[in-house]
Amino acid sequence: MKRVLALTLAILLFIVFAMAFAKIPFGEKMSNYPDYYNPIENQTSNMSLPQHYLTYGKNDTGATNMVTAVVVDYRGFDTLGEVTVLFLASTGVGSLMYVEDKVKRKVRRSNAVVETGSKLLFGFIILFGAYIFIHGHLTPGGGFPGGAVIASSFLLLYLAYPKFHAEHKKLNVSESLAGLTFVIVGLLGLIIAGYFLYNFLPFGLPTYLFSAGVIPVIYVAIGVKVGSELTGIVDAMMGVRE
Amino acid sequence: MDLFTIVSLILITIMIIAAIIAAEIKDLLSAAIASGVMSLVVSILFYMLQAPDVAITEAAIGAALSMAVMIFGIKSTKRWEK
Amino acid sequence: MIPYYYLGSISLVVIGIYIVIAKKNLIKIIIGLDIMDTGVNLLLISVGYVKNATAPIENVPGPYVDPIPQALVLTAIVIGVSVMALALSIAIGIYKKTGTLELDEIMGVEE
Amino acid sequence: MIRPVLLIAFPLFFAFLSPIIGLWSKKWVRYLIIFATALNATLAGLLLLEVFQHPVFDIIGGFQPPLGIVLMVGPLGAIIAFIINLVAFIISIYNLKVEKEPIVRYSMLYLLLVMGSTGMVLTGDLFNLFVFLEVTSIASYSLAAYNKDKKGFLGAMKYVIIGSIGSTFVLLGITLIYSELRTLNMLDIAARIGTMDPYVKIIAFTSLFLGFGVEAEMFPLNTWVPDVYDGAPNPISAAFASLPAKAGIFALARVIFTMFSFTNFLWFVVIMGLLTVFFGELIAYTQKNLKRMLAYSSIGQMGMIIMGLGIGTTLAVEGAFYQMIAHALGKALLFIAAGFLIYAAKSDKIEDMKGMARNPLVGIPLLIGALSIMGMPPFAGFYGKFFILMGGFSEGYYAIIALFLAASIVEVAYYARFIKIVFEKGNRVIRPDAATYIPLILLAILIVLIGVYPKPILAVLQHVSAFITGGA
Repeated sequence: MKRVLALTLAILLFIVFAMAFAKIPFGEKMSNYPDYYNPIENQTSNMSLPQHYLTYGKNDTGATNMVTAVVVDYRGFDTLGEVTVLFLASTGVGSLMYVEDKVKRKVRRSNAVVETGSKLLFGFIILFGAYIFIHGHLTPGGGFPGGAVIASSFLLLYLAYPKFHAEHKKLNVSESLAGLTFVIVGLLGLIIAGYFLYNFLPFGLPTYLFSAGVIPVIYVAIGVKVGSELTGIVDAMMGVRE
Repeated sequence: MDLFTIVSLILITIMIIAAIIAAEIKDLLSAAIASGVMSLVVSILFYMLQAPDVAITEAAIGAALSMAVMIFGIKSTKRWEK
Repeated sequence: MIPYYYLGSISLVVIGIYIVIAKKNLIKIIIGLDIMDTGVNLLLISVGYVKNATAPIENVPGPYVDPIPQALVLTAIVIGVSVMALALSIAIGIYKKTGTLELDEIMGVEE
Repeated sequence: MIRPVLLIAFPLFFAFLSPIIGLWSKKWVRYLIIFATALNATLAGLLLLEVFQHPVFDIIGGFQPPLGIVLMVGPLGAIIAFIINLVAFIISIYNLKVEKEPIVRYSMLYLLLVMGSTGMVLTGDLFNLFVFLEVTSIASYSLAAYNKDKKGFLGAMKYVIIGSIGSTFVLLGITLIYSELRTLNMLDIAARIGTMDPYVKIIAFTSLFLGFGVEAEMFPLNTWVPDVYDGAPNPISAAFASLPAKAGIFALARVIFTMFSFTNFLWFVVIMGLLTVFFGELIAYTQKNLKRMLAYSSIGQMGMIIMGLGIGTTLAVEGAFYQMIAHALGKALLFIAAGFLIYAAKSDKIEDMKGMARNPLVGIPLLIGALSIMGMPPFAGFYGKFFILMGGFSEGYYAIIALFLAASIVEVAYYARFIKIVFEKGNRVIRPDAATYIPLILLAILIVLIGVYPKPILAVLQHVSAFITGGA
């Protein structure tokens, strides 16, 4: 009965949304997009929002990867919120998985090949993660996937060494410091230029590593933060086993 | 039909089949893996739609890590759905 | 004619909603939420696609696709995984208290 | 000059700082949270004074909207932000009662819940609203399960499921709007909403309305409410009624009035509100568990607010906003009192609480709060209900007004029953400690103050309501 009801509802929703999206063209040229309107200056622009980003983005932010420019600079406030969401998730998982006395983990065995292999790989994976988030403003990638890669290196250690346990205090401190860096960079922008999260450092030459002002700084902070938070989540999840 | 359309159609079909498997299979571990496969296919679709940043993120976070977390969750609870 | 990308992603959303409503197993429901999220993300990216365009990175020649949906989806993916991890830890908590993950059985179990 | 962004930056700063301080002392973290919320409330108060002259736009990152994100604070947003932060400060004193570990994480989650709710009120960008909605709801999910018992976990699970469906709908609505208009700024959307395809517009509106309806406790998306309020720690139940719920309904108001200036669609909102009122009040009447009764009553009150927004005349909207303020204060008070009563009676059944409120430090605030929620004249709750009624009357919604009155009578009936029980002669009276009675007295003073001297708030609300409903 419940299945039939759910199926009917699902099909209904499908039709409703399919009809709505049928009116939206796929792969349309950007010149057909509507022009944006600035509500503060009360004037209509002569181009659409994405066109503005693509035309002036390099001058506005100094980044070559426009997605990064949007994520960290134009919509940096969203990213701050997103980092907060992940922080909340790791805090929440930690508080829900909290047990008063120390957890006894069942010691599993893994073989020597896995142990040696993961020892070798661990460093490389961390390096790769760091590469991804340091070059976020130049190439695809950035803080989030970089952090996830770093977390996956810890995941490997968890799988290879049954007794491995990331120290919570260190994780907490690194994620707090990274978060504080993000907020302080934002507040510095407010103090220096009058806008929160203003990109106050010099842009440098495009396509060089030290360019795009505060974007690499923020992306490194995000990378460290995401890495330690995801590790914390994995750790809390592993800690459940008794 | 050009190559883009054909490959897209194939991938979208795989994606939907993976989602339906994840919905209907009783073994939760297989369901989690099916949803991981779906995420992986979606990340290829992201790449085809010219969103490499999103593709990397989806592959690293959406497919790999969330599947790992899900599998830990299943391991500390029950594997079979009633 | 609705573009097939839209159809595919709306189907994902709808399959997710179906799982969440019809299934009684908590882990299954969480998988459903994950599928739902992925569907919306794909929808958002396909809305920003431009035919014969490339990724918005300066080194490659244009025309480029719309960068905004990509930025939004980056945020949405991270939010999705956060919600999923939290939901899983709540489900594990329920399992520890009641010994089951089936919604109709949980209601009958006393602590 | 107060920058609205500070209301978000400071809590974030303190939340990120508290794990480091927690390494030294857990007690310090709790005082830090009280300090942070007090600072926020002060800033919000100063912002309120400033916004009276002209609305404040805070451009973030130095990019003009819609390129960058902008915080958009009018008088109404400032009032709601102020009330949210003030109640958050008062509840943070009551938080000292929470003993359960891990207390540092609890404090961080609470602070970020406040931050998320404030952000939802201040932001002027649709996607940013979604992000803050998620911040608020993820903080709520973990706090709802914080007791780590079956009740708490089940409530939180329901909340996660419904909340995730809601946020998926919000994201679908955003996708539809973005794909037609290619913008995310609310004022930009409002300016060009007419160019949207009518069908797409209606679907986008419904999606956003349903999505934010989850936080606003709207029928039929409110089945999580009683379980969550019942299972959460006491301060958190109090906080839920006044922080995320108010932020959610403010977001709803933004969607209805700022973005889609729908006037031919308001009957839908009224019907949803009326259903919510009836669902809440009728079930509340049958409840024997105190916190569940208050939760259902909260649903009923939120329904009244939604109704007031939907009637759409200047007076009714004014009443709805006033009701929002009165409800935030009154429900926070009642939930804190409920926490004390449950602690004193060692049971959450109303019938076990005979005479538990006979200590004047609890009894008098409790009475004031209950009378205010019932809508009795000298207290804050009166004007809200009265204006909604008058607004509906002038629009000729006679049938709806009759039903509204019937629901109010039901509400008065069960609160009267509750009051009668807790003031009956019981066996013993327990003295509350300072962390309980200070918040109670502060909230009671505010309720009386706003009730007896409503002029300044009413003046602002009238101005704002006239502006957003387009009436004179």
